[in-house]
Amino acid sequence: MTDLDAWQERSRAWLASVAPEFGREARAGLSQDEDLAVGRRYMAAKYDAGFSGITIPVEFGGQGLSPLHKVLFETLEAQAAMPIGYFGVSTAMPLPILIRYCDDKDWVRERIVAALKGEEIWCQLFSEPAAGSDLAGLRTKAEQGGEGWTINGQKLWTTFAQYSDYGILIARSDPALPKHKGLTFFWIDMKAPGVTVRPFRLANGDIQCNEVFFDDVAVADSQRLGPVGGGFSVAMATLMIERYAASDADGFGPPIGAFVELLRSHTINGRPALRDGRVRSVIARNHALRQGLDSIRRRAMLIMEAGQEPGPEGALNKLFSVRSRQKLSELALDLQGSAGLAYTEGAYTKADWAASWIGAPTMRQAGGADEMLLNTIAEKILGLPQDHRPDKGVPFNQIPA
Amino acid sequence: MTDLDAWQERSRAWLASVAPEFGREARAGLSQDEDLAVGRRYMAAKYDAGFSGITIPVEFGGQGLSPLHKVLFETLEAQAAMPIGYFGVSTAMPLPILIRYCDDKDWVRERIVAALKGEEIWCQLFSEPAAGSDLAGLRTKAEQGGEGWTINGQKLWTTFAQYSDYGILIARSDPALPKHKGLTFFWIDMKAPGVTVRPFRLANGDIQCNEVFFDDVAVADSQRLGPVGGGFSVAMATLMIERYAASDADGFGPPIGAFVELLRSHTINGRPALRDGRVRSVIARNHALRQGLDSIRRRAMLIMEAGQEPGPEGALNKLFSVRSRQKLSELALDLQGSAGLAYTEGAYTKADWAASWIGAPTMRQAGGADEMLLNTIAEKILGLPQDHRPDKGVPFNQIPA
Amino acid sequence: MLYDEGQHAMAEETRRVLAARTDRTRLLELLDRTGAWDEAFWATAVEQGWTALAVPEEFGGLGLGLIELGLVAQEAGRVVSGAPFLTYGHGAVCALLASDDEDLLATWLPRLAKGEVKAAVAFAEDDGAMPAAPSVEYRDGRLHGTKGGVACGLAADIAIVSASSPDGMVLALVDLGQASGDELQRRAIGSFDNGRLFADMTFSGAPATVLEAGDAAEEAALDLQAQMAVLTAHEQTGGAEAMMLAARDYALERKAFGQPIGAFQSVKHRLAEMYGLVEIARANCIHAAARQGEGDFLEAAACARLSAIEAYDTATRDAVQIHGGSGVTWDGGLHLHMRRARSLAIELGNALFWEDLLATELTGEPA
Amino acid sequence: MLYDEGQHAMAEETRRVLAARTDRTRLLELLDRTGAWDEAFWATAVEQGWTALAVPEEFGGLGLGLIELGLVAQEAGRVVSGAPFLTYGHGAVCALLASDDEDLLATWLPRLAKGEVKAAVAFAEDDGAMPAAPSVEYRDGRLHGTKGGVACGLAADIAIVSASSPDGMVLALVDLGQASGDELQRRAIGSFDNGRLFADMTFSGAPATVLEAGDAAEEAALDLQAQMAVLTAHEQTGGAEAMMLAARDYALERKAFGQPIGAFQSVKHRLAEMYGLVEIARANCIHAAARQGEGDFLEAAACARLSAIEAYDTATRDAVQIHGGSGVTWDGGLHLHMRRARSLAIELGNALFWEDLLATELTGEPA
Repeated sequence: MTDLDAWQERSRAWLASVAPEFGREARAGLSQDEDLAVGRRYMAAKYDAGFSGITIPVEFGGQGLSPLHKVLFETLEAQAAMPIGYFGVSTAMPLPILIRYCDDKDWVRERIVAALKGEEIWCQLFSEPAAGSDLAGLRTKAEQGGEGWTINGQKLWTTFAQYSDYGILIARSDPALPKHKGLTFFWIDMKAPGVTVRPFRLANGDIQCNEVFFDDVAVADSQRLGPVGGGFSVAMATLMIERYAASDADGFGPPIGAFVELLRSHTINGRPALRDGRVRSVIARNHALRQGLDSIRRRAMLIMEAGQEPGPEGALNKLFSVRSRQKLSELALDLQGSAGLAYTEGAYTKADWAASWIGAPTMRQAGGADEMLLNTIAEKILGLPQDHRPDKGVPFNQIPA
Repeated sequence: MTDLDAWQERSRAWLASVAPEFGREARAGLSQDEDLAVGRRYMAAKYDAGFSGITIPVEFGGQGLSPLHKVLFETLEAQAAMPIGYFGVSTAMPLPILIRYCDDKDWVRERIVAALKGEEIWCQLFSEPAAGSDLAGLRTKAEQGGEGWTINGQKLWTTFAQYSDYGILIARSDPALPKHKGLTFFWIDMKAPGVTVRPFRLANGDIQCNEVFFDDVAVADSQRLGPVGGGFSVAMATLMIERYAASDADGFGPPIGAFVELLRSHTINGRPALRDGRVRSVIARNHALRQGLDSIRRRAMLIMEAGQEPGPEGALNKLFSVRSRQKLSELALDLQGSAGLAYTEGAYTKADWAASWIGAPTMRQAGGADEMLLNTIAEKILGLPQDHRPDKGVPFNQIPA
Repeated sequence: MLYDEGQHAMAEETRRVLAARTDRTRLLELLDRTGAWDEAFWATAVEQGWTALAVPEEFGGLGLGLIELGLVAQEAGRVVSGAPFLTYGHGAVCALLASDDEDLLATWLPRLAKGEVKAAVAFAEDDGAMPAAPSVEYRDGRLHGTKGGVACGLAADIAIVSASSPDGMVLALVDLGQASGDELQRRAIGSFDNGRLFADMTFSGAPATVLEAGDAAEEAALDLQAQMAVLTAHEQTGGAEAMMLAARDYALERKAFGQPIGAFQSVKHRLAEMYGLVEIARANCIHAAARQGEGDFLEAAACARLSAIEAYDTATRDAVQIHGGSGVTWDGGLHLHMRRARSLAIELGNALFWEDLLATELTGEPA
Repeated sequence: MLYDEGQHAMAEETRRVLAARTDRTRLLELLDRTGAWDEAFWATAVEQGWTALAVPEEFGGLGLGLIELGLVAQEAGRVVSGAPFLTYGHGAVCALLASDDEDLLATWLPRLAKGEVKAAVAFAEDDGAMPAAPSVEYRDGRLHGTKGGVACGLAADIAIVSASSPDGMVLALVDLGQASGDELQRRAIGSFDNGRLFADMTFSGAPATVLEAGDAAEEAALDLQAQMAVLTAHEQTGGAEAMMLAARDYALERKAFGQPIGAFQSVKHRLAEMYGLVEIARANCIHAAARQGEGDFLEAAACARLSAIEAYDTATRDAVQIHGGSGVTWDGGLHLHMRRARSLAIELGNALFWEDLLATELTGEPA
């Protein structure tokens, strides 16, 4: 562990050194555009310091280190509340996909370095109005003709598309095949003619998600990623990366310690809140749950360090942690009395109970809804049968809408 | 309400007068056979006093009164813990079915009077090893030939079959029809040749349930109830009666007041248990739940009194009350410390926490498992689609076992 | 208790009127502003006479009670409408009726009945929903101290305030319009549910009239808190039912894997559980409204409040979940219910307050 | 912490041996008797050296610790086997090791290691799992008073007892075989899980040897309670996993409406939730076992205990429900787990005890 310990120390030291410039306090009160600009400067500084693209090979501009190095740095980075939100999708999924499926390696390296430095941003064009949990149901069309492809259709839930230079996209290239077949993967220039991006607002007030319209958008065949009709497995690989990237035993809400500190000065019907059995039960049970999730994560890291595949129990984190966050946040608001009524849009979900509460339902959808996760556990881990799926094996254009 | 008030007063007075002879204290320590004998004497006394067969027409030996009279009497009777368990199935479902479907009215009257007096006992032969929630999947065969029918097969979960003189039975008369069709209803002489009854023990130690085997049992066509192939709707009518009969906001476990009294002398980590926030929460929430169920029941009674059909929310009682009973009983054991370890087989579930705890899972199955009740609410009340049923419309003998 | 025909008709009519006059866009806009309220609702409430429902006839009211007000509250909850004035106006009516000062009654009740006056009720402080010894003090006809998070606080014309005095707790009425800027400060709370008009109210010598003092004040305060809680429970139940039905409709319409998502048992059972919570809350609400003035009213009110909090919280959480991505967009508007479920759960004492109150009623033991 | 190869092999072997030697009929028979225990399990435990696992080598043990004992406990829990002597024997070992009396250690540890001596640990009284001032008193070398519901109480040869004395709390060892019938009475408790050998133990002057006194006794008592709780948590986790897998297998096999009931989402999701609870409990158990002797051991033990109680309770409740009617027959035997889940939840301090203990560790505030 000495190498990793040294890495962790180095990470901690660097993050501490840049915290005054990029940390939460430095950004308080900024508009989203101003905050993004700070974020771009942070990404450039991180690149220069050698903490960008930790698992990306050196020849593509990364550090060529292990997933463990990545987890260690990113845990500290999250604790330090650095402005990385805008680049999370951009640097997580599209880059490994490009490396694997794109032939022009020089171009790929250019893109990766630009993305890691925060100069360019990538988005991920997956979900559609009629295809959320059921990704294979998507309708955006890719028609082949002449030199390349023409894209028509609509994507939804595209995070930070409004700031994106490029995107990776999955589209239906053959509607006559059953729905899991007939999908193909591309990269897209988001500034190309025919691409329209419309940001919309989420329940918590954030403007991060977009509708993206494709109106006869021309795409070269060289922009295709993977074989024609092979898009579903590319997308699945991408989503698996996403699921494991989202691992925080607090569900990206405040930790139990913050709950304890919040209540230290409060009373419940005249008695100190921390002496109330209900509060003690909530503290103890949520702590035990999160400790368990944390032990699972630490064990997985040890297993990865030993060069083996971690167990399937890693899939539990998002499901259990976000539900815990949701109810704990509700209670934290309730217990504060009138102070619990206050709300500041855009507050940090790991430090602000109202932001954590109102954002929790979105987290329960992102990267797989609870119901999908439960199905996956039941089917993939416990070996239970698939649900009834009337659309199985039916050509896509014959499924009743 | 004066007529009903008078009825309630009269019921209360009579029950109080016979409590010393038949009540819980009088029966403490009796074996099941001895207890049954006391029960038969109680039934005879109740018949003589005019409280038997409250909703059964006078011409069949009943009182010809309203469902409201019945509910009022039975609520008091349950509170008084009279020995009625052995006769619950016997007098609830089979008697109305006989009245409706059996042609020999004199014989029916004889049977009803004998059942009401506790001289004869009826059982209900529905469930089978391969047909629990899915009643229509049953396999016991009724083959027509000559004057009557021949029954072969096996029933399971038949309550008090070991004491029964007669039973009502549903069997498959035509396996070539889809599974809901092809069922026919009969009454059976439980002492007939070829009927074998094997009692088995439940998790709580009780011996109430039986396997019943039919080995070439001859049944006259006059014993048929309802048309050939019309058995499913007869069974459904029977089960609906059962569902509404099982209505107690405490789920037939101890009331909240008993929980409060139990804890009055206990401490939790040195503090009076009733001052602990967790205990207070449990008391308050379970009370609120049960008060709600009780209000629903009282409203339904008022509606019935006004001659109208009560709302569908009556279906909630068993689901919510038994779950509440189950968890509350677990907690009651836990909170008693070492006293919570004691157990007496056969104790009364409304007065004994261990008996209530260990019997709760059986109650969650009886008269419709939780999952079936939830499905019924979702489909019948909320209008949601049926689950996928691969067996729908398929001839019974072509469904893969 | 069964609703009679008149009550049924009133509920129908209220629902019809509110459905016609409620505009989600307008409600969404309110979230971004402080100090603004659902004026269309309030105008409707005044026009329909809802403000007069529970005021005695001699003071220009209709002389009805919690049952009728509860019906209106339930319909208001259903459309997440409802400036908070109806509930708190009723609180003020109760507080006034608890006093026997005919002048005061004659001054304020007719104006409350006509909706000319909007009221707030300020009991809560940092130390709880109903502190027995408020930090706000009443001395020589004036109030001193701060009440936090007062609903309606930004728009109310009068406030009913609990305060400590040499005679024990008092319930005092403040004519907010008569107090000078030095005597009264209202600080807006930027909230997740701004239409509730939350404000911290600081009294620096604002003139006040005592309605009740000592034990009578404590009793009156508890009774009017319970009455307001029963109205709020109706509002929560209406909201919960709306969420359940929205999720049901979505589950019938939205398809995944080739069938409506309502055919999946996880969705079906979630909805069936919601139905159960809504009906239990409703039964408790109706019962509580019918027990107004009886010895078990407090207990019945606590049952209504607890089951309504649970129903609304669970229904919003689960309905949003069933809606998938479209449950979390701004324009989809489900967060209107999410926010309202939270603000109503905090106003009037949180679940722990009512658990303790009910447990005390049932066990005789204080917390 | 990752199990090493030796530990993995040990778990496998333990599972194999227990699967071969556990007989459900025998376990069911135990329910109808008091004073009898799972003798085949105990003989196996002695033969396999499980009793010696955590005893220091100098006293004839293997010098291993909670990790290895936990592995055995988990496998014992899986088959609802396990006379309670393993857990409480370890408690006695810990108590002895906390003293520095070499004679005592030399007298008892080798016999505990060989399984010649069965131990009970008697802390609980009416007033809680670990009363700070026990009602049982230690005076002039003898004990007076009653401990209620002592697991192993009917068969133990020695007991570790907490008692009050002029020097504060003491941990005392009683050689039960040496006490006369006047000095010691064991009253069998007819229980729902008779194989745990519950007894009320009344001491009327039974001779006892003090192992620790005062603060050291309180610390030692808490540490050994935590160690036993970690073993019990392993046992509970094993039981929970067995229930989950039984329900999974049943769901794959049992058909309703033309398909395996495991194809219905209500069943699938229930099982997936159970899986989660089991894995979280397991992770906490492994972590706690690895933290033995560290400053955060008590906290880790509480986490393990709480999540294991929840996992076993939920898994039995839900597995029985998934089994439908066959879950509630005597012969089906699922009630063995139901009963064991309850007895293990009550022994060693219920969930509320551990919640409070953990909350105190995390907040610094007592209950």
